[in-house]
Amino acid sequence: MQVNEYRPLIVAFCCNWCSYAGADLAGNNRLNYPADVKIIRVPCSCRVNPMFILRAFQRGADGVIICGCHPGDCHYTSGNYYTRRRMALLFSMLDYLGIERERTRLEWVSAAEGAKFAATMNDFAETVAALGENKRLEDLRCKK
Amino acid sequence: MQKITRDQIVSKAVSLLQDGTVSAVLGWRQGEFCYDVTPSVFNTAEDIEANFVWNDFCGANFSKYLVSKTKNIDGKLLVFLKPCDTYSFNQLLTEHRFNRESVYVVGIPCEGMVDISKVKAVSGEGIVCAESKGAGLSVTTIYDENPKEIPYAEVLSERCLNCKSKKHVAYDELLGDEGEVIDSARFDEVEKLESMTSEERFAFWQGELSRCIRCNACRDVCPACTCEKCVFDNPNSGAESKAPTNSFEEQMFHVIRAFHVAGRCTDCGECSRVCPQNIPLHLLNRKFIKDINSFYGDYQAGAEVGMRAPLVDYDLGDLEACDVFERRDSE
Amino acid sequence: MNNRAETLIPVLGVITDVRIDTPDVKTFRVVTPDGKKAFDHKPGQCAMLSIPGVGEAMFSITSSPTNQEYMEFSIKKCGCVTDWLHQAEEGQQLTIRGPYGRPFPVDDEFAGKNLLFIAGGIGLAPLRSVINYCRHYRDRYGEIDIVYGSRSMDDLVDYNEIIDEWTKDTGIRVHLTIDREQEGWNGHVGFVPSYVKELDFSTDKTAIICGPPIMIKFTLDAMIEMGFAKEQVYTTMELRMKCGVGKCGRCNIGSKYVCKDGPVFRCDELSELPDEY
Amino acid sequence: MQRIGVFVCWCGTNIAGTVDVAAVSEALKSEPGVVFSTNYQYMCSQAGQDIIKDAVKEHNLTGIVVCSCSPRMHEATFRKTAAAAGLNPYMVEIANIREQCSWVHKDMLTGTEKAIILGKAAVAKVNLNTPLTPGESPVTKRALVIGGGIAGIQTALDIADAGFPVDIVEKNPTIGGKMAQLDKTFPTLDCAACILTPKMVDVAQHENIRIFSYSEVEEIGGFVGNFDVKIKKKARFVKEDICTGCGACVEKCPMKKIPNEFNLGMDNRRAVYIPFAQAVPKVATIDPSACNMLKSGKCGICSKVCTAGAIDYKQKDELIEEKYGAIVVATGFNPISMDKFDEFAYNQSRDVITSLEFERLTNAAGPTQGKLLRPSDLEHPHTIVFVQCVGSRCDACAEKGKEYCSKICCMYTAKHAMLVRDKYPDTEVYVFYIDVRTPGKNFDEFYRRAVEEYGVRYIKGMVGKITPEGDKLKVQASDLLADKQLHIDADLVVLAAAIEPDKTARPLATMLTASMDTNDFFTEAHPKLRPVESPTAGVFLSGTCQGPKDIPETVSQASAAAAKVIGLLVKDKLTGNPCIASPNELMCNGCSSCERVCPYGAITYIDKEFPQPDRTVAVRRVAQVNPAVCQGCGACTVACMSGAMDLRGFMSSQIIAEVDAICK
Amino acid sequence: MRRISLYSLDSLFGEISKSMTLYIPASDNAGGAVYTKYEDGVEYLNTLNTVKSPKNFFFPHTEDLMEFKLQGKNIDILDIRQESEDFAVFGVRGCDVKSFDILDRVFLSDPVDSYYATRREHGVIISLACTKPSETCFCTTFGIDPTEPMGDISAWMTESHLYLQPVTEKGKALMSKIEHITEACDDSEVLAQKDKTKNILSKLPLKDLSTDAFGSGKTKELFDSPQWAELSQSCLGCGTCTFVCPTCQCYDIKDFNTGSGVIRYRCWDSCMFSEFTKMAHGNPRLTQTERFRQRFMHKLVYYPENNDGLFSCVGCGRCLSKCPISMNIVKVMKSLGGDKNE
Repeated sequence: MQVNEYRPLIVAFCCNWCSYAGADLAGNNRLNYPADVKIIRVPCSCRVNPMFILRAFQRGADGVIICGCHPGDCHYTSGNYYTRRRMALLFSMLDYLGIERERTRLEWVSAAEGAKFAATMNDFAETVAALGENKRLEDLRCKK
Repeated sequence: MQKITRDQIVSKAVSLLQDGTVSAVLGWRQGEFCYDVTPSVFNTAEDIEANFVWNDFCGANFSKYLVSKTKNIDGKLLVFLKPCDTYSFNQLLTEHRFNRESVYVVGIPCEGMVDISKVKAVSGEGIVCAESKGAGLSVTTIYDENPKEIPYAEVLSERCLNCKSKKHVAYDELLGDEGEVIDSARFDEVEKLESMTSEERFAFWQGELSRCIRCNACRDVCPACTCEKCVFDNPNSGAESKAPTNSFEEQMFHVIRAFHVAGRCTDCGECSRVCPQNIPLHLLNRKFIKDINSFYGDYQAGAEVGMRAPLVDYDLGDLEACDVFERRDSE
Repeated sequence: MNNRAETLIPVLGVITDVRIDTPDVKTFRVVTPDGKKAFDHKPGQCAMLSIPGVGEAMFSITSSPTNQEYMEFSIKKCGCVTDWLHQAEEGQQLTIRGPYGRPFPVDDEFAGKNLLFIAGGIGLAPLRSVINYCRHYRDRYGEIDIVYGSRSMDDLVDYNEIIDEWTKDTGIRVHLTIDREQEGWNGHVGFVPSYVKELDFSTDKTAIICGPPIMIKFTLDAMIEMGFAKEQVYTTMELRMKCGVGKCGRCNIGSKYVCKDGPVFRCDELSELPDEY
Repeated sequence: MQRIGVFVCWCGTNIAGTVDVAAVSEALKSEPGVVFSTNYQYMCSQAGQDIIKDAVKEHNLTGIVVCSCSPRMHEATFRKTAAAAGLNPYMVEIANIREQCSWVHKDMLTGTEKAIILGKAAVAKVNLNTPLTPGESPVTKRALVIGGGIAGIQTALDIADAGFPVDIVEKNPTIGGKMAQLDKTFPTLDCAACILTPKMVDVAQHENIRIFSYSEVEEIGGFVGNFDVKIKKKARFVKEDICTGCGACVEKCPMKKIPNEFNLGMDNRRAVYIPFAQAVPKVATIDPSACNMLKSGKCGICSKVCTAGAIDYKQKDELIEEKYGAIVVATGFNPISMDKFDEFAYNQSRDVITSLEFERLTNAAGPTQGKLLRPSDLEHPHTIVFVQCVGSRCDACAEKGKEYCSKICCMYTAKHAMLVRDKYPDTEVYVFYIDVRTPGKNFDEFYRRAVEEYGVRYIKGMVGKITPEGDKLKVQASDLLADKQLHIDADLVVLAAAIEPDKTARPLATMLTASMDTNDFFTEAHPKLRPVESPTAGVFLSGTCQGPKDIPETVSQASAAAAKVIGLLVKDKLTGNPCIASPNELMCNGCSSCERVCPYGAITYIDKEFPQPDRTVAVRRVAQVNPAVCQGCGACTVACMSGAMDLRGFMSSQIIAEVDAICK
Repeated sequence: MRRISLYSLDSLFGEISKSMTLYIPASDNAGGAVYTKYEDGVEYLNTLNTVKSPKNFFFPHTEDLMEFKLQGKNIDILDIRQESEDFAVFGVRGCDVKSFDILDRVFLSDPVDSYYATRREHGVIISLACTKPSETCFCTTFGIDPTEPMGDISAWMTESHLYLQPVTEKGKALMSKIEHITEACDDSEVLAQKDKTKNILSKLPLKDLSTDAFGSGKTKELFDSPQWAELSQSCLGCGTCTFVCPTCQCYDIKDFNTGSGVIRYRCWDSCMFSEFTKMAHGNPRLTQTERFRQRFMHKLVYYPENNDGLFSCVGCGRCLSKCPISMNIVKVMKSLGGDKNE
């Protein structure tokens, strides 16, 4: 058994109405995904300020994923549409700065998609793990 | 090389001041050297006639000053706006940052402004005179009394070489002829960066941003940065930062700032002009502008008053975040 | 590691007692972890207290230098650090460095003089150190008058000590006042400056004023009117401080740094300084 | 700093099976703010809740972290527990260590490690929690229905029947709307007037209903439960309360050549008119643009013949101000203009008509008294071509027509075709269609009857061009199934024009701050779950203003909207969600970004005075959030550049604290 | 005095960097110069002034002061300083050399700032005389002779040689280490070059700028001048002038929570920033005019008052070329200096 196997740190922002419920459903169905994923509940994906994402990277997160209701299904009708624009531009900008584009992701997961939630997290965790540690956007002072 | 002369502007300012249309004039004041020009409020005709200057170094965008200078003004403030400045002007009006009624705008055409550091790169230090002569600047230094003629193409600032518009989008009165929106090559540099590998881009930005000294000049000059309290000054914002502690902080500052002005930035180029470290900050803003144009359709902030900025708008059929790179790679 | 005395690195302190003075003022007793006084100080001097991660702030040391066991700080809740301190409990550690600033000239100019202390609100905190010092060396000074005013009865800091100790000392007269009438208060009602005029002190006294800037200004005006010279009046000031040693550049009034050249100023010195406060 | 109690639940073995609960409660003990930490088998049980209550008292707790199942499961439970112990219920945070930890991770070590981190995040958040109290606002127990068509009528009746006063605002002189213009209704073929007019009478006679006909909504302020509405009652120059509707004035009016809107201009009315016999209110209206007396002061006949003395040429527009608790939008639809469809020769030939015109043409009260005569020469048409999807389901780039399906055309065309074939079996009837869509009760049967029993010739294909030639209309079309071009000489062509929201909808939406889609249909609060509510609280949607609908659908949505309104009006007070946005005025720029992203119109601006650094006072525009309207999505918090806007319960500082705790 | 051929400049740098880290001006790839650690491939850039002043070597833009570890109610204070290593800085102009004197009077006066002091002790300054001053230069106003640049070792660069003259013990020690690659020489060429430079100095546009109106005791006269409002009216309140200034020394102390501890660090601050003097209950300098005045009053009056008349400006001209709105100390001095600067 490898003791110091690298495990990525992944922060997942999930909207309360769809994706958080989707994550709960994944739990109800006992669908495994890595414990690297830590979920933060927000009322709507549009509550996720790009600053939160940068903050997570600063503090040593290796990947950040935002999950919200599918377009058209937002509990607040239009929140996820704003999220979609904000994240499209932010992700593009991070890539432009030379941050690996695979470290950020936006996914639509409904309350019924427990399986999709687990699959998404498995895939994302694997992708991020393959990239290794986030070195380009970390704050050296926060290094443990 | 400016098409409009100082005399035309001065006489316009003096007559508007004397006929009571305006009570003060925001303009450029001559400094120590031929190239140093300070934005200034003029209250008397004598002052204007003596110290008002209009030359190839009048790059400062006055729009932002209107936020503070119109606060306690009796009557109207006269402001001279170059075409690019008028976009900032409209954007500020869209955001209700000052009262249109307290400003009298005279649009003035602009043939591009000179970047003095580019001049010095050619002429060397010790400039005593830099005058417009034909298609270039005639520069004299302490070390060389024979004027050196430098073509404008070599010394115009980057933003002027890539001028996006010679058209005024706001004015009460126009001096000279109206120009056109220009199909500029301003995104070429962005595209060049985009075509690099991720590692190359990272190295590029590390190199550029590591020079940042967090003087905040880019923010403080930016017409889109007129927040009552900036997040970087607010200990409770989660983004407060004051000094470049390591590479992350500078990136954080510039990314957040670029994001905050995304969709509101008119690409006036003041950030890059004032940066004491010559960081090409406009390349961040232009990236957002280019992306917005490509993802959501062409959008020029400040083209009209009251436009809905792309980040406070949406379309049901918007591009998915995961398709962003596909879109770009296919371009 | 060199052995220079470190100016910016603090030592540890522990809060051993928290006393609630008024609704927004608490007094904290601080010692080092081994139970000693962190350092010696003179009346009127300050110390930098900090909670790592919250911030560092300058406070005047309210206890008398004659107290060799601990230091006390009376702190009004009005910002990050003070908010945090106000919810701290006994046993909480903090960091402390100092002493900083020029003290009151208790051993020279004040010696043998009749003293008049005038304080408003939390302004009593820096004076308490001097008052108790003078009470300790009672024979070195002449008459002592203390005028102390506050918004209300509940806002009088150290009320118990004033009543139980100061008023009982011989040769000390305490004059209390509150801004507005209040049930249960049968003392004087009115603002400090006018009360000072009312009391009509003889001008042979050396006065020490501390309180909100507006109160200092009006009291000083009143005293000049009464015939006091500026040279007879001392006050202590507060500005934003970071380093405490006159280097970080923010607490200056003209060429004087409050943290180093103050916080105690004689009023004639102050009037030499530009009106920036 | 808070005094936080941490309560780790075993959930039997559900959590304790993969998470070392004792280790979790032990690890969280040393987190900042935590003064008490314990674990228990079932925290949600009475005994578990008692542990919490006791701990609150014993340790003087100010905040609670429960590490348990999903907050979607028991957040409400533990909030009640906290409230019972005297704590503000919003001082509780749940760390979800079951659904999002023990159930998805198998290994005890990783499970425990993650549970601790999730617990730390919850502790970090609670440290910044503040007590929240939901706001309350009173409810005005009166509803406003905008639009007096069948949707508005049904909604108004249902609300009124429940005992609440309702006002209907109708821009036309009578209520009834489009349905009043219809002849028969599919699929039952009962006469529209027969089923509608009794309802109109009910409305007129209902003690809880007031009708403001010939009126428009001028201004809307306020918010759910407390709308302030200004209604402009246009001058009709007839005293409504006196006019008996006898029609004497109409008969004598010399201005006879005014196109009759009710019959879509296919015949004429007088300058003073009653739109139709069953109009409600049945009072005359003088058309000021046609009346000689009003235009030049010469005439006055109607005044002379009116025995009741109801004519009042001096009448002025009247502004009525009223308060409402709820507003129902029932502004309906119109067929789109055929101007852009030159290929169908609508503007060239009077014999090319729209389906609604066809309705009037076959209606006994219509211009031809119900005889099917073509408009140009009043001859009986022998060949009729119906064209479906005119302006519906258009290509987005076609720059004319609509992208959506208008939904009702297939069925009414089948109805028209069937009726023609029934009454005039000698008539050839062609229907050109893209698809025939008949999802509805008895709809497909109806369509099949048209084809099978009545011999209507349905041709799958589009009509390319219609050219008037002599008294014929040359119809060029393609038959897609037979793959051939067709040429038909028709006597009458009927276009199934697409329907679009009424033009008044857009300005109304602006007044209501209700959102619309790109087609100007009102957006519903949730397309599946809240289809009759607008995202703007207190605004409800009835009928085709929300999307194309047939009559039964409209009526059921109208009743549904009424039910929602009643549900709102029975409340004396509205209790808001305390987790709402709130702006820090000192930092607000007044830039309007937040207002622009708010789906509920909860944000408005006021000019407020602020002392300036230079000791002057400046007036600045700052945002205000209406707590009764805000739903707490947080879109505004990110749109706000300065960070002035924050969301209670999910403050930026709280989320950042969670991020930091997780990334520690 | 010793000299070395300019062709051998690299061997000189190589030799110095054998015993200590050496920093030389090099291109910052953006048209400016920056002190760069000398190693293979780093090319010396003969520039007038670096964008950032060399004060960074002794008073870094940011430096960690200490770290705290928190556990419950307990705190651990850790001194996280690394022992400073010796270093040398080459090519410091006379004005910047003078700035160290100005900073020393702040940081080395009682109580000594040990962070600064340690770095100062470990640093060797090899100055370089100016030959091509710019129109923005006015060091002579403050009595600085740019042809006699001082430092630990003074240096002059002619067209063929670099001349070195040790000034301090530290300088002598370093000189001895490079003695074998330098040759002894007389100062005739240096003198010739000084004359040439002085001739240029006499042609500089700001050569007549006078400090007569300023200095100790001028507070009352200058503080309430109406000119401040006009001078500061377009000031953006940014920190460019402060951060390029070799003598500005204001700093802030801030805490940064790393998640595993709290780092207390010091960073440059600017009296031009609106937050600079902000307290929980107010701000004594509310307007940009007051903040602007503070900066120049400090340089021209307060500092001299506390430091034997020494001005806190060395005339390096950085703020003249970098201010976004071209407002600077020269304009202030001319405006407030009245007749003396007309």
